[in-house]
Amino acid sequence: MVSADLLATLVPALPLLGALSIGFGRRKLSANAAGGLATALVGLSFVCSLLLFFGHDGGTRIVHLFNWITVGTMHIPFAFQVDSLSLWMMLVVTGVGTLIHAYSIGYMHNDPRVATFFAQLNLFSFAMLLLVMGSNFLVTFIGWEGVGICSYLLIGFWYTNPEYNYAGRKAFVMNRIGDVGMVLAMALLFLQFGTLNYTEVSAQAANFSPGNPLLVGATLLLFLGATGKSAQLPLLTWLPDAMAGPTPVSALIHAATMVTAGIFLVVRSSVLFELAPYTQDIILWVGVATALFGATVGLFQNDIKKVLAYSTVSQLGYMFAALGVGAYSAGMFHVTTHAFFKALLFLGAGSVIHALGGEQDIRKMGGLKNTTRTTYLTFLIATLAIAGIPPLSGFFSKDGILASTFAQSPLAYAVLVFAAMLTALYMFRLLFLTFFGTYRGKAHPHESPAIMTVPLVVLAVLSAIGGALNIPHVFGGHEWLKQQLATAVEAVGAEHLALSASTEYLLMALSTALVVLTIWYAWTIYGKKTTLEGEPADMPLPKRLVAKRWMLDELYAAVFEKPYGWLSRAFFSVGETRLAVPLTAGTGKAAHSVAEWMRKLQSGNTSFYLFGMMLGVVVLLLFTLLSV
Amino acid sequence: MVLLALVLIPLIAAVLLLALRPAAATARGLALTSSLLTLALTLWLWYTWNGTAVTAINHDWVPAWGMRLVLGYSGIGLLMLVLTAVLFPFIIGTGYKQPVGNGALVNALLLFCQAALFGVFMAQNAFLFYIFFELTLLPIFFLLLRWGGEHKRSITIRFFLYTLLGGLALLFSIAYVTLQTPVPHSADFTALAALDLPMDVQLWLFWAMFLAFAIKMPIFPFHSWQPETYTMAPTQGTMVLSAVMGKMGIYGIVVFLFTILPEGSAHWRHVVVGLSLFGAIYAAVIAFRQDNFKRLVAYSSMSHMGLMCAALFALNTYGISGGLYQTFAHGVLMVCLFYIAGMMHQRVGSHHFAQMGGMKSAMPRLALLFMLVVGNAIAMPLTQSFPGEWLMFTGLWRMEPWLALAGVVLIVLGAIYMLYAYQRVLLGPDRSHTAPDADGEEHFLLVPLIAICFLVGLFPNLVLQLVDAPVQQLLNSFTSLP
Amino acid sequence: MDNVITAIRVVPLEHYFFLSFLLFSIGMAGALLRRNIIIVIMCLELMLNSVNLLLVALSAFHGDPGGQVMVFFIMLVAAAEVTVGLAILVQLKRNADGVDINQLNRLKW
Amino acid sequence: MSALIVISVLAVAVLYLGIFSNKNVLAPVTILGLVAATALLASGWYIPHDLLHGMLDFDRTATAFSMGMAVVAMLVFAFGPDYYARKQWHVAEQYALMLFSLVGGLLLASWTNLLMLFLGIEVLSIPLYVLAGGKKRSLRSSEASLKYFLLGSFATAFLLMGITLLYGLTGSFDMGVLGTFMAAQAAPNMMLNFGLFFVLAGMAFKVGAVPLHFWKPDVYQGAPTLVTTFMATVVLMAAIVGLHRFIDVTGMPQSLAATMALLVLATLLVGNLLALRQTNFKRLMAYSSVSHSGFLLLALLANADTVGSTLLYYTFTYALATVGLFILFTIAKRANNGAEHLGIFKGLFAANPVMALCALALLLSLAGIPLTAGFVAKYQVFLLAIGAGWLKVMAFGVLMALVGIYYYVMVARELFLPAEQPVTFTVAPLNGLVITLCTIAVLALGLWPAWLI
Repeated sequence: MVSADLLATLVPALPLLGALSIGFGRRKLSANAAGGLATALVGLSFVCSLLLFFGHDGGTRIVHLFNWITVGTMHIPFAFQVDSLSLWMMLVVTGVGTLIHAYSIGYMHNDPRVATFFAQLNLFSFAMLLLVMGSNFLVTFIGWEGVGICSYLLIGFWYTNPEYNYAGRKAFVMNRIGDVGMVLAMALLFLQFGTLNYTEVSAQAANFSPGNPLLVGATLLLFLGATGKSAQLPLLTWLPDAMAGPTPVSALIHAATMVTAGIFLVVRSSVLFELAPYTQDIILWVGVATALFGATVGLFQNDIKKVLAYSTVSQLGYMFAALGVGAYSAGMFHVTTHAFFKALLFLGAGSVIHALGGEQDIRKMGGLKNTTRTTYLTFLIATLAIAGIPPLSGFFSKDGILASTFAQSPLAYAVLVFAAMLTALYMFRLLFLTFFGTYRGKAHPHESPAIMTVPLVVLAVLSAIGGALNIPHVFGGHEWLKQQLATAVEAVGAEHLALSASTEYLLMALSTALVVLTIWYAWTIYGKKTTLEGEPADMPLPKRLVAKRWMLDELYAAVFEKPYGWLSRAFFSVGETRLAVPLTAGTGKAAHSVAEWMRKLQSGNTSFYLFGMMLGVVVLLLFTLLSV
Repeated sequence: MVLLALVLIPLIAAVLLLALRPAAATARGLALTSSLLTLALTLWLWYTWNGTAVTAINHDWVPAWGMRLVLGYSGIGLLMLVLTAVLFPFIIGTGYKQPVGNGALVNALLLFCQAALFGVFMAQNAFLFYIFFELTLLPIFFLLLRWGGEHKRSITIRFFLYTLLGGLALLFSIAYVTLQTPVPHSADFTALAALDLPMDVQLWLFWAMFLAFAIKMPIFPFHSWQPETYTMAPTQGTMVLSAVMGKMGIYGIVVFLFTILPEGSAHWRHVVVGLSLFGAIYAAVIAFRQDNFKRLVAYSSMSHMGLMCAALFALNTYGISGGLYQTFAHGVLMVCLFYIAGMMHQRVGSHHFAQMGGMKSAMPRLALLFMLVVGNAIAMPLTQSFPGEWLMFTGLWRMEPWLALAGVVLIVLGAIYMLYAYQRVLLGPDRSHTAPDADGEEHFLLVPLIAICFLVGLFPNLVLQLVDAPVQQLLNSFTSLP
Repeated sequence: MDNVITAIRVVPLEHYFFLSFLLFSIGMAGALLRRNIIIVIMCLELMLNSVNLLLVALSAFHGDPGGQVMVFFIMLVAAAEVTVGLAILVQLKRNADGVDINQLNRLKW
Repeated sequence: MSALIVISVLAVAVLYLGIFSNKNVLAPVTILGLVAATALLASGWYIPHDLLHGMLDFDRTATAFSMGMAVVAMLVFAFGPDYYARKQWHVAEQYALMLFSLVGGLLLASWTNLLMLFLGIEVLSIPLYVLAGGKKRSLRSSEASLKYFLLGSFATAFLLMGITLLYGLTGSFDMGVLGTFMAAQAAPNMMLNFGLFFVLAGMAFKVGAVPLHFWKPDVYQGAPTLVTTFMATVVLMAAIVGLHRFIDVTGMPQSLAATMALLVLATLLVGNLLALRQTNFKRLMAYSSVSHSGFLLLALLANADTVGSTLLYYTFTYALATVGLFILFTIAKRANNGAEHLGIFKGLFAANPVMALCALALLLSLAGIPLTAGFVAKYQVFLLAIGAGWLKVMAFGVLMALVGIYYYVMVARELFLPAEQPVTFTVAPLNGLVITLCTIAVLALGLWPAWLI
């Protein structure tokens, strides 16, 4: 039996190994070899995670590798923290990751740079694992930045397209803006606590009184980091553009794992957040707003992946709302289920795109349920799950969130329920337009190969039964996941739902009923539809505003991007070429011109010389007499 | 003895080159050998260093004015020696693929410069320091004057005089403080550090000394020579200037300002940090829209230097250690970046982005190497730049939280201009022309450097352990500060 | 001898100073204003002689012969100077016919 | 005393040699004689400490400066044979006059009596008036000499007026008496200030301090290069040491110090700025010597006890560099058939790298770049001025030193540029030797300044 430390080290090491070996051998390896190797390694690390998970005694194990940074009193170890939280995330990352890797073998098989793709995908898994396993903020930050750069690389994977490159840079820069908060938070925490290890920070933070300004500041900064990584308002515009990457990337990075890093971070440092109620309120409302924002915009997208992207944004909003009300387990639960069904949705979308030879516009789809059967069924399951139809996983996780929100703030609850209805609406719009009606495109749809459909099926099963992980008490469950997490996250242990069983039943019934109504409404509109409403141009203003994604991109472009370009040019043309350089060169020129003028005094005329000498002597003489 | 050898080996090699005027290939070989020899010696010093300051040679020179020949090194000096020794083989190696003019002469000048740099970092006597400090300038001056790009004359002269201005200010200050020492005067750093100058003197003397180092680094607003000089200089010259000579400023700040004028430094630190950070942001903003790759790198260098200087003047453990650590990281980074700039120039015959782009398919290897370097430039964790920046930000926050904010903005701006540069150099629709991919020699030069980047990034303590003890000792004179 | 000195002492010292400064200034003015080099040289001589006058007077009032010795040296040197000066002037006359001081303007700036 | 006699006799002897024998023996004889004189000085043989009833005093300063001047004079004379090789005019007189002038220099180095100061200056100057006009047929030469003569006598008048006033105060020409008198003075004395000031003005002319510098560029340019060299080196040394001896006794009374500071500022400013725009090498050197006198005056202004050695070191190393450069200039001038602009140095590095590097070293020494004697000299001045607390004046000096570096570097740049038309630099072996000696000396003294201090 291998030691737990070794296993824990292997979990991130294997994908790294894969990234390096595939990266350096990328000219030798055939497409399938590369894909197979990558998948196998991630699968292996999934196995290791499983072993660790079942060997886990509920305690917290620190795997200390070496001292990373040591300055004066600063000792930052390079160490992993293995507890139920990190284990759970490891399972999700490696598990979903394995499936998506496998899927990619089929999806990318005829891309010339497939080996590079898998190397980067493995590198991402490595970074993501560092993120969740780090035993202190700085190690987490390694992964935090690592997933960022990988996402940059993979979004711009097809580098010949300038827009894709732009999307990549946009994603990275927006993440960096979040990182500003992250770095500052770490500096603040370190200078306050003298350490960055989660365990010690949490332990010391417990001595602070709630609402301590220092903690509020720190948590706000951390949350800024989270908004960047998890695409919350105001830093969300990068996520839809990130769909420029290959679809498996969207599934793995921009749906299942990376974007949930923000939630993970908040849960990781939940002790701090528990002590900063102001921050929690902010998180709640940011989450709610984002959920609504995503849901509304999702209604008007015609690119299949864009719809899913905005739905991701909105779902992440749900999760943050949960964190905002202190329902960490509910948040993590939704992270898990969302990983299942959103990954499934993306992979399904990928399968559709694959089937249609790269077509992404749902207006050119339709009637695919006959041609791509498996994809359709799995997609349907995922859609029902995300819509929150019992007993699928989405129902449990979403209602967990809704319930705890209701306990805190009915208003937020109302908004979230409305967003849930919208979710159902746009998801079924997507479903109907893609798979129902008649085909409106020109390509010849065909079902994807097994290597792609098998992961779909697996994920479909998971999204269907995933709810079982955390069945609430009202259904006689034991909230297993919550029990698990409680061993790692004190705050989870503190959670308790202040609702009577009856209220809970009522809420569930209400939301489910509303959702079902919405689905019926969607059917009436889109079910039979063969042609679609026209361009956003001929919509009433508010509708158009929503259709144009609330003009957020345009706003940022006008307020930040363009002015920054102008500033850059202005600094250079004015500050440098007009001021700095001329000033230095000017002093020289000035000296020369003065010299040129003074030369004239050396006129060559002796009388003038005599006069000059006399004058000089007289002046000096006067000076002497005055200075006595 | 080793110290003397460090100065003499390059010197002798240079004289040989001048005397024999061998063919370019031989000249490069000789130069490379000598630099590798010094590298070996320096690494041995590093390996055998036991954490205490070393004084190897100690002779009188002109006792009357406290000029003495004292060579030695503290941890900080050793760090600089290592930096110099590590980088010069690569700088000389650059000449293989990107040759400049007459091989013998260029390499001789480079070696002279290296000898002088070793001298600067080993001198334990202010006057000796000054002499080496100026001597580094002469070879570079001739290198630029002879092999520079357009407008080389005017730009070189301007650069020369500007830096000399700083040097003279430094000399003036050295003369002043030497005279303050008890008779018999001594310009040894130990003697000068023992001085307790009155506050009013420290206040003006600070600027006289700071001017010299601010111009060398350079710090806004004393930077106007830098971008044009870096752009115009031959690649090797730019490397020496940016990677090593700029560090003399950092080193000087530590050994002069912090040890001789602690109160003055403490009093002016807000002004200096303000200037440095503003300059850093200013340069980063400018870099974004540069059309000239080399100039962009020049501005990025200025931006990093500003951050380092600011961190030093945070005057606490994290700031100073981070700043000193970063000198190493930045040096390696600059050599990489300017080398890549040189490679691109060879391939497209220009430094302008207009000529580049759409070359990734043609040169995947170069793309990979460049991406690794970019990751280093934007301080990705596990590259060597990250620990330094983390320490510097912590130090700045320790001084003033909002300063840290101003500093951290740089990681955003840095990402903006670096990634944009990467895109404009390589990405985009494929171009028809077929530029050759990075070949063996270029790998031979870049791969070790990048390996260093990641090695140090993974084990920053290799470097940090050098500066840790000296910095603690340095801070004893700043106990009053937060 | 004494009567000479007493005779000199009859006049108060200030007058000698005044006269000497007057002569000195006249000489200076002449040197500055006149264009004929010979006259300029004469003016310079006048300046020297004004000094001589003052020296003699001072030596008389101090009762110290040193001053008068100095006067002889000055006269000697002045003679030497004039000799040289005139010789140079002659040479100049050869090269550029004329002794106008404004002719000396080849060397300038 | 013996040295004085030896040199004077030597001069007369040289005159006769000029009549009886050919000019090739002149230089050797002169140099041998100077060697003898130097040896006498060095041995200090038979030099009672008060000559002529204490009118001269060959103390350490005097001896050191005398030897310095003698050595530099030797170098200049060593340049003679080649320089006069193709000249028709009477060479012997030239040597003799320079020797006489050197005697004046020795007097200036050792005077303790205002009479001797006056004589020294005149004995120094009158031969120079003649020498400046050495090229009989050249209008420029005669113009230079006449200008020198007129301005010189004008300045002498001031000097004499000063001496007279001081005599009027003390009733004696002896500096010792003056010193004691000044020591006794409590209240500021108008007449004393006048006297000191006028003497200072008279000496400032010889040093070439602004505003009494007008003669320098014109005379340097007009005079034969050998004479220019002599003026730029020996004469400057003599003038400086003379002034030094004066200030050494009088000290720096408050009134005079301010004036002196003003003088320094003006000299530094004008000397360096005017040199910026010079294209004629000799005029450039003239202005550079003006700026150097500025630094020397600054050292005098500080007037510490080490000022003597500083002045000696500064002037001596400056003289070495100047001699070497003027010889190189002559070589280049001949190569470019008589042109005097800076361009004549083009192509020297290509043609004769050794000479070019020598020129570079000498120029850098004048500019005051480290490891050359010029740098050490300037640094000494820095130390003196700062020690005396003239910080602002010193700061200005630093700025002007920077300007100075600029124009020297500009000349140095010419050395490495390719020549427009092919030129052949012919270096006579003796000249080559002298140049090399100067270079080595400049570098050695830069590395081990302790030798001269």
